[in-house]
Amino acid sequence: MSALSRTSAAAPVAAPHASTSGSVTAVMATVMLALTPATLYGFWLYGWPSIYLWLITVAFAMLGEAVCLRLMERRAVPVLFDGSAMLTGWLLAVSLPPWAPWWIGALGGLFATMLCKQAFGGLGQNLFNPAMVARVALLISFPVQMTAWVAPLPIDMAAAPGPISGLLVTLKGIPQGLDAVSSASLLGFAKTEMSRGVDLLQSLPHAPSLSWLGSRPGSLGETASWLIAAGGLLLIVRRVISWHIPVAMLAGIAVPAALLHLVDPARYLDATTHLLSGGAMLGAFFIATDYVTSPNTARGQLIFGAGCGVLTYVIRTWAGYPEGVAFAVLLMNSLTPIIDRYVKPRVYGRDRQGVALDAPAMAARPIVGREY
Amino acid sequence: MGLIDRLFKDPAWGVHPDDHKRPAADQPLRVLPPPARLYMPLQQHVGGAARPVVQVGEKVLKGQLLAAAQGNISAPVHSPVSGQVVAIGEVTAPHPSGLGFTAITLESDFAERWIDADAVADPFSLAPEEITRRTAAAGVVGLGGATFPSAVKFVLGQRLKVATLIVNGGECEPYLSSDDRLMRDRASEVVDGARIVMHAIGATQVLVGIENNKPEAIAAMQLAAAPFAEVNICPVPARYPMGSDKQLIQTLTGREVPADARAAEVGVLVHNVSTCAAVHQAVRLGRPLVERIVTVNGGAVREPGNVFAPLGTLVDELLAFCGLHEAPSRLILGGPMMGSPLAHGKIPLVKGASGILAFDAREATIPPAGPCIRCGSCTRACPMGLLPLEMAARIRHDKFDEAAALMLGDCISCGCCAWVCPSHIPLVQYFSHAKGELSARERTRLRNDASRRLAEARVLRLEREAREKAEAALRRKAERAAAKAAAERQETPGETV
Amino acid sequence: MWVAIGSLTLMGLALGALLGVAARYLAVEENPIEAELQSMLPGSQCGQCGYVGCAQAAAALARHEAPVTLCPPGGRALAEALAARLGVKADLSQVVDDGPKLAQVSEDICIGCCRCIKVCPTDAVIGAPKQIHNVIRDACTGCGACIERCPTEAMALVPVPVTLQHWIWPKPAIA
Amino acid sequence: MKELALMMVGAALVNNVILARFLGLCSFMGVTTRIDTAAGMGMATTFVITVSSMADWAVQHYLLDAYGLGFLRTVTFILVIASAVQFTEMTIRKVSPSLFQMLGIYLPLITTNCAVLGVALLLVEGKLSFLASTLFAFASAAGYSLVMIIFAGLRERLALAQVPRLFAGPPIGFIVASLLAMAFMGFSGISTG
Repeated sequence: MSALSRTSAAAPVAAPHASTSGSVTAVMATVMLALTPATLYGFWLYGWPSIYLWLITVAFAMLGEAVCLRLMERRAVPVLFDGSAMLTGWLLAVSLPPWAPWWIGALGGLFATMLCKQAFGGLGQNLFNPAMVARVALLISFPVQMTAWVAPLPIDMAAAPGPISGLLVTLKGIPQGLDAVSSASLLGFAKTEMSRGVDLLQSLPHAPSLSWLGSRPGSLGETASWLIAAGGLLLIVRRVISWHIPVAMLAGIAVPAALLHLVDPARYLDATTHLLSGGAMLGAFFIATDYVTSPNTARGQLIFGAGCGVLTYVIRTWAGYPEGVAFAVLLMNSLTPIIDRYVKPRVYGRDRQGVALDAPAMAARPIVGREY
Repeated sequence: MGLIDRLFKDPAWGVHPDDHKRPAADQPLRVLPPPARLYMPLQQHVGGAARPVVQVGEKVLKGQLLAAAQGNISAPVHSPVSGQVVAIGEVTAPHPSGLGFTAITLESDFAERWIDADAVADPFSLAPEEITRRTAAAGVVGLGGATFPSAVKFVLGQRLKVATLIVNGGECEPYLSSDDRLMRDRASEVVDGARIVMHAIGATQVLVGIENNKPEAIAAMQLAAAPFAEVNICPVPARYPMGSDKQLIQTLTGREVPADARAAEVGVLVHNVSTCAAVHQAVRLGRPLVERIVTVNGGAVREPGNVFAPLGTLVDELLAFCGLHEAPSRLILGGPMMGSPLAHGKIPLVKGASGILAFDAREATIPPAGPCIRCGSCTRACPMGLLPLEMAARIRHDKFDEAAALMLGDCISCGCCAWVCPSHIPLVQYFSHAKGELSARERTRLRNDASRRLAEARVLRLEREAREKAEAALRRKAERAAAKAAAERQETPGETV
Repeated sequence: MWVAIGSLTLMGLALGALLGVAARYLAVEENPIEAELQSMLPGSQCGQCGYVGCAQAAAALARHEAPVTLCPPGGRALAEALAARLGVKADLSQVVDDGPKLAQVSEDICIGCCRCIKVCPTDAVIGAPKQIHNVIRDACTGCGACIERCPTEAMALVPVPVTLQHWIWPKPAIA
Repeated sequence: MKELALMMVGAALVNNVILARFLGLCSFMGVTTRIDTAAGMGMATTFVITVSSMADWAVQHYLLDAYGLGFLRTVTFILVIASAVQFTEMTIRKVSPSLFQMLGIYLPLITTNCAVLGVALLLVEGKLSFLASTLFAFASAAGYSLVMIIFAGLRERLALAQVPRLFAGPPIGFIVASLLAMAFMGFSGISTG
């Protein structure tokens, strides 16, 4: 009998002896699922070049991860397929101009996983969001390619490049004279016009239009605000992310935008424009909510999200770059350790400062049980 | 249990694991026939180990005192069978370390002859001190798992004038149903025991918290408590760790136990339902605590259910009684969330053992630990409001003081964080390790203080000895001089006269 | 030329005077860290660090002349605490800390010479001439001073046995 | 007023002493292992920069410019800075011995912290008024402190990460610094708008 019930006498296994069915891979898969509609819409909107760019970016992100794991003499397969490298590549791809040349995606993918993730020790150790670091690095290094937005040219239209010519666009660059290339997104347009001294009241009627549907020039997967928001809601419902960061970030953009627009509509764009432009939606639901680089208490997340929003607005409005989400996220990433240090949840039996509660005062409280 | 409840009424902390309580909970209680040999450990409680009062070879009756309490916080141990003491030696303790502890080995004569019971017809006519004395003498300890001597808590409750007795029928651990079974089958004993405890501590009301996933137990308890207005049955949400004292107090009373205080200091005292039943047995029937209901459950068990077994029974005997499909891949004493892993089955059943789980290979498989992705699930799950991920990251680098600054000491080791972790990091083990290291350091510090005092005392002693030696030398010198002078005087007696 | 020399001299003098005044008001008498360090050390004056006593060791630590790993009885925990207090990085890999130890008398070898009693810094050895000595476990610091003095090698350091109360969960293997 | 505010934002964030001008890297890498130490260093340096730039302005205007002693600028400035540092050191040693211990050699080395002399020389180049130069110096120092604290926070977290051996220590520190500098590039253009 005792032989029957003998278990391994090696190191004891600590409680709990049960575990959730969730896993890191499941989390990553859910995020990718939520990202899929907006990405597919982007593919449809910008045609074959965007599909190739997405494939290249994801492939190089995973390649970078695999190379690093090989260099560190670790087994690549389980880590490579936990989905994190693919998600990083994916998030980078959807924030790139859809017709960007292949080397933009390749460089960005490698940069994101090699320098911003594996150099720090891999998943969970990085301090900055790898996709956003790569995007900023590309934006700073290759401003021309990174702001060459194309007007939507749905894949089923005759003028859209087919599978072969689309591949050529990605590999060789946008051919001269293709009228799909449009100069700027709305934020860039407004900024350029402002710097030429034309105020918004005059320039806006000529500006590229904005809509929830997302048929506008912009990054691969950033334009379809409603699809991104739907994906974000899925993540919130599935409890992959909490509502704090998205809500705080969108409010952080919308509130100052609304106030300043009220003060001077000729100089400041309105809140809706800001929310629907650039990467605001994608940033709020998918980028800023990255677990690793955001605080992990509810209050900390509110501060973090609001900071992302306000910085986005500040950079968009006053700084040199037309789009500020990536910079704002990186800046708030850098503040995350400090937020985490000073914003902590209240511990049971203690006040927020960590001082034990007063026993006599607690004993004097009337007993209020809730009916369940 | 709709969405509204989930959003607004249920507590924000905790987790909701699959409870696996049924079908074991629904099986009728079975009684284990006394095994041939039993091993009664001397330390089945928090505090000092009991001191044996029987000799090897001595015949004992069921319920006879085997070892007496030793020290202020301790509990006696009684014989679970009638028979003979055959040895006093070491057996493996139900502890993850697999280390041994002292136990009295008994051979059963299968006669089940009880000692003469000192029954009390009306315990409410007794003085509270008398109830406390009888409870202490019966060896009753907290049967929920804490195994703190109950009588000591009674005294505390009397002294602090606790008004509310909370009876913990939470039993939030998955797989376990011994309290559930007890409340279904012996609800009147539980209620009577609770009223005796209430009398002993001078409380005015009893709140019985029962998780709402045990409707049969709630119904049985409501029926048993109907005649007594002061006993209130309070269903609480089924949420792990509702059975933890602090969380149950918070849910039932809205009070929190301050970090540096005991529950009694905020006017409540918590006792487990099994403890109440044991108090009923001890006071009303005069029977010491020698048997308990234990859940035998898990995938490897053929007939999972609850067994009424004498303490000191080997785990192997219990498993054999319930049958096994396969060799268990893991044996656990207690529930899956907080129970101790057992190295083998030759370990005796102790007072605090509410369940024996024999997991099959599938249940025992926990995916390998991955890196922390800082998802914060553990922070949201922690019923104490701690930051498990931050503490574990520091402990991983042996920064125990930094972990302590994050209130590691407030951790109740409930296991919510490790359960919910998508990377399956053994967070609780990190915390247990760090708590052990910290207390070892504290012991070292106390030791160092003690040795510093000893060293100072030695220096003083050496100084004193040197001084005394010098004084003695002086004295001897003086004596010698005096003697010499006297001798001289004797030589010339004429001068003195 | 003269203006340059003069102005520089004047500036130097003025600033020097200012600092001189400040130095009087902001004088620090002693290194307050020394007392704190001394309270952290075991205080058994066993002398294994090479200094006469713990006070001297603390002084050397405060002057950064001694490594934080100097105290064998304090072990790794003390070295870490000292390193944190002094704000220095310590190479703790050299610290051999294989748990607390106690002196034990081997009763069939002890000849009752009393030499160990004389050297024990905490008076942890009891006994009388020609009687077998014994070690009071609670008082022994495991410093090993008695080991060297014993003429018959009856003294040995043995690890403190692990008990249920003192057992520590092992640290999880790092994935 | 608006110009002053913009100039301060520019000095603190856009042309940050550490991340854009690459001054003071010694202390930036040296004392940022803990937030407390970094904050202490930031305060000490802020004090030194602000006080010495005020004194330096006076020296520049009433001594060097007045008597045509421009060639003495570095010497006199260093004299002023060294005195300020000495004073700070004495104060910290008195007030907070533990901070004094933690800052160690980096405290007297504020004297040779190029951020201090750098800011003073920038002020001379900028030909600012006394108020503007004081505010500029203070804003620069505040930017320095901000980056020191942020970087210390990041390094505290980095200390808990399992950085590959190849990158552990200063290499990953410099990578983080470069990424931080990249993030701060987002502010570029603010002070000119």
